[in-house]
Amino acid sequence: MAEAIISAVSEVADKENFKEVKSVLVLVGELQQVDREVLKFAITQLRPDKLAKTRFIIRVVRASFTCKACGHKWPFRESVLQDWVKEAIHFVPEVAHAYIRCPVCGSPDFEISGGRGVWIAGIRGER
Amino acid sequence: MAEAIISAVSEVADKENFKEVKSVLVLVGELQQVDREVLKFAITQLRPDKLAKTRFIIRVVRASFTCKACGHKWPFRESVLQDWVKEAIHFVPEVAHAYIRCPVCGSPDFEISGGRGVWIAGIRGER
Amino acid sequence: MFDPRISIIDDRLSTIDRVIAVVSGKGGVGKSVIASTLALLLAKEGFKVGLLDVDFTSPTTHVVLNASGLQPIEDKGIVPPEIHGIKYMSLVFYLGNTISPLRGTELTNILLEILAYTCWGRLDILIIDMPPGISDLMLDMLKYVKRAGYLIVTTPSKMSFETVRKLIMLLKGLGAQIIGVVENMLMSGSTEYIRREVEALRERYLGGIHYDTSLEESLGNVEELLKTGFALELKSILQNIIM
Amino acid sequence: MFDPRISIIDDRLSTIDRVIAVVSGKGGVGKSVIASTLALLLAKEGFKVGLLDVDFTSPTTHVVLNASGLQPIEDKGIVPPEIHGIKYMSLVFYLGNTISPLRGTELTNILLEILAYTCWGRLDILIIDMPPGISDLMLDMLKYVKRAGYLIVTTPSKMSFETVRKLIMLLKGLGAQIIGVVENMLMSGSTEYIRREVEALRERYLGGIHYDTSLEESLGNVEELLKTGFALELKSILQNIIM
Ligand SMILES: Nc1ncnc2c1ncn2[C@@H]1O[C@H](COP(=O)(O)OP(=O)(O)O)[C@@H](O)[C@H]1O
Ligand SMILES: Nc1ncnc2c1ncn2[C@@H]1O[C@H](COP(=O)(O)OP(=O)(O)O)[C@@H](O)[C@H]1O
Ligand SMILES: [Mg+2]
Ligand SMILES: [Mg+2]
Ligand SMILES: [Mg+2]
Ligand SMILES: [Mg+2]
Ligand code: NI
Ligand code: NI
Ligand SMILES: [Zn+2]
Ligand SMILES: [Zn+2]
Repeated sequence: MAEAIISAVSEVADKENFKEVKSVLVLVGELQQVDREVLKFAITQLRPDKLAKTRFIIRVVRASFTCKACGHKWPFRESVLQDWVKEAIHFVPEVAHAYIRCPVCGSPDFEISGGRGVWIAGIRGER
Repeated sequence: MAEAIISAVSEVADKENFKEVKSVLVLVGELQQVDREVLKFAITQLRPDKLAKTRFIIRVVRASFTCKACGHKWPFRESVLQDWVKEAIHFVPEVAHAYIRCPVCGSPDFEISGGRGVWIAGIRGER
Repeated sequence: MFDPRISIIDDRLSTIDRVIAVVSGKGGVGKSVIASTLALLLAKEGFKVGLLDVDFTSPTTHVVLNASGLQPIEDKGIVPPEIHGIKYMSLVFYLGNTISPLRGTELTNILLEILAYTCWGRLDILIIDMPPGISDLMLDMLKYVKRAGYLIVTTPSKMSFETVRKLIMLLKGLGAQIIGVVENMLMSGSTEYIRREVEALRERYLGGIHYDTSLEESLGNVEELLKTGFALELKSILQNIIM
Repeated sequence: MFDPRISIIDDRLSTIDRVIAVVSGKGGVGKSVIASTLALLLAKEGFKVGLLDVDFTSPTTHVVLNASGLQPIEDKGIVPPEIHGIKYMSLVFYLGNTISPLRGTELTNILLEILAYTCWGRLDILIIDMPPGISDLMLDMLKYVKRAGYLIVTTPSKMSFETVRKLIMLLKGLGAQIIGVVENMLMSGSTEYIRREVEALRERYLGGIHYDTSLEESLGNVEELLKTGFALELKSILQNIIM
């Protein structure tokens, strides 16, 4: 994941002709179950010289589901899940559809309405 | 289509406990190729007593496409299409994917980013 | 924002006594030939029947019925054309021979459009031919056509039942009405494998249909099709269940 | 907002010499047995080969390979487990026997996730087993894996070729690389119908594979599978093309 972030930031920096990238805001979905410190460390290890001074701000976005069958919204509570299920959802959040059902109507037809994926929400730099 | 609108408006009016529905704003996608006057007339003919005094405002929303392969956006120009294709798109706008390609990259993988469907964008009433 | 199509679907379907979706999850098991032939058999028995092909990216029922060149009529909605006594609706009417690759959100839109604007009139039975996969259209059927009963098709293969089992579990979990399971394309003797698996899931095994070498040639020729062993076996299986 | 997965996909696939997607549009034509058996044949010939099952709602290659109980390892990404000399990746590792109905937007997300985080290492060939239908995953392959070559599978049936023709037209229109068409499940003699149709589209007819009654029993037993007439015919068809 750290590679993906660095490669995306470098790409944007090139496109925007940044001499220096000041800071990057990274949003990480809770379902990704990434440890912020570990991710920060990985980025520090892997970044090229060009990003040596960049500040990486990492924010975790809470996960929630919205049922497409009945409209009910509910938050993700990983405490109820078994370890191997957590592990699976950690890798591909969409497999939640195999293990979680809407608490109101029982449907597996829900949307992961937040808390999935990694997004670069902002890049500030100097030209 | 007029039936669908009336049935939806009646449903909302009941839910909201409206004594009287003042006005309804209906957005009609250009791809629907509905004649505004014809639709207005059909609504007038079909509406139940409860909606006798309601003003129906009908607005046509211009159609545009966004390519998912290359990101290009372009407007719908029906003039280039044959009559039977227009007729088909009139019934189900999605069949545009069979006849239209992105003018930049040739992909059929575009989104109808506006101009499809009928939406009730607002209902004003008195309780 | 409020989509008026959704509130009209129940209305549109209210003149139909029974809705039967032919499903599998798996492709190539015979859903489309079974759905089409079932519609033909019902029409011949005097039922008022409709057939809706919902496999929008790869429709095939028009090949079975030889229904090219048909066109629906627009009159306060869409009136499906009649062929061999069946009210028939397919996206092919609007696609011709071109390809329409469609994403899931688009498939949902098309389904809503067709359900909201097709005027079936009085029908005893509407047969819906479903696409393979357990994706948007399956979820949309469960959401928008709650009344549907599901006729499940499998082949004798474990590859096929691997997917069918999952579909059955999904339908059961949601309390959908399962009519039963048809085992299609039996080669020589039945292995009893599918019957046992279906009964273990506490669903109804309806019977088997043999692989019929004369079926392929009869596609598009309805008279011939109804004379095949395939059609006769399908009829005897569903005689007391649907007809 | 910018999705970092997309910019890493080319990187991840850069250690792979050739990507081959087994497609049809139609279901049940043998895509999954062909994709799995091709991977086995290549591994036996000494190629470094990977197999990715992209039929996320109804995966089946694990049945052919008897690959239950495998688990990938997480190490700066996902390292696919090896089975019968194949680096193998399937959503089944995370689903077990449960069902995961998934909408198109979710299928896209899963594909991106797997392409961005799977570490294949050095491979001669990556085989991708595609789902039926011409929907999200087909469009996503065209969008995100531009290098893929397409191996198209059909049966001798016009029902099947009805869909395959449309897929070929789509791929041609986009300038995608078409390896050729395999005709699977020939019953007795070939009808020449498919060969003629394929050549009329100016694509390559690669050859036919007969219906093999011993195939079903061999599924899950790799030694037996490689001895079937099915595997031998597949090998002789693809010998000079892929191997
Ligand atoms: N009982 C049978 N005997 C012979 N061929 C069959 C039989 N059932 C189906 N087929 C053939 O199998 C292929 C797949 O059938 P189809 O109805 O298209 O499946 P699906 O709709 O499930 O994808 C077609 O070529 C069809 O003619
Ligand atoms: N040449 C063949 N002879 C006999 N059975 C076959 C042959 N090819 C495929 N099959 C069987 O047909 C069914 C469908 O094959 P599968 O690979 O699952 O198709 P797809 O992936 O295209 O849906 C399986 O039961 C498979 O074992
Ligand atoms: Mg992940
Ligand atoms: Mg319309
Ligand atoms: Mg079908
Ligand atoms: Mg398959
Ligand atoms: Ni991780
Ligand atoms: Ni109209
Ligand atoms: Zn719900
Ligand atoms: Zn484009």
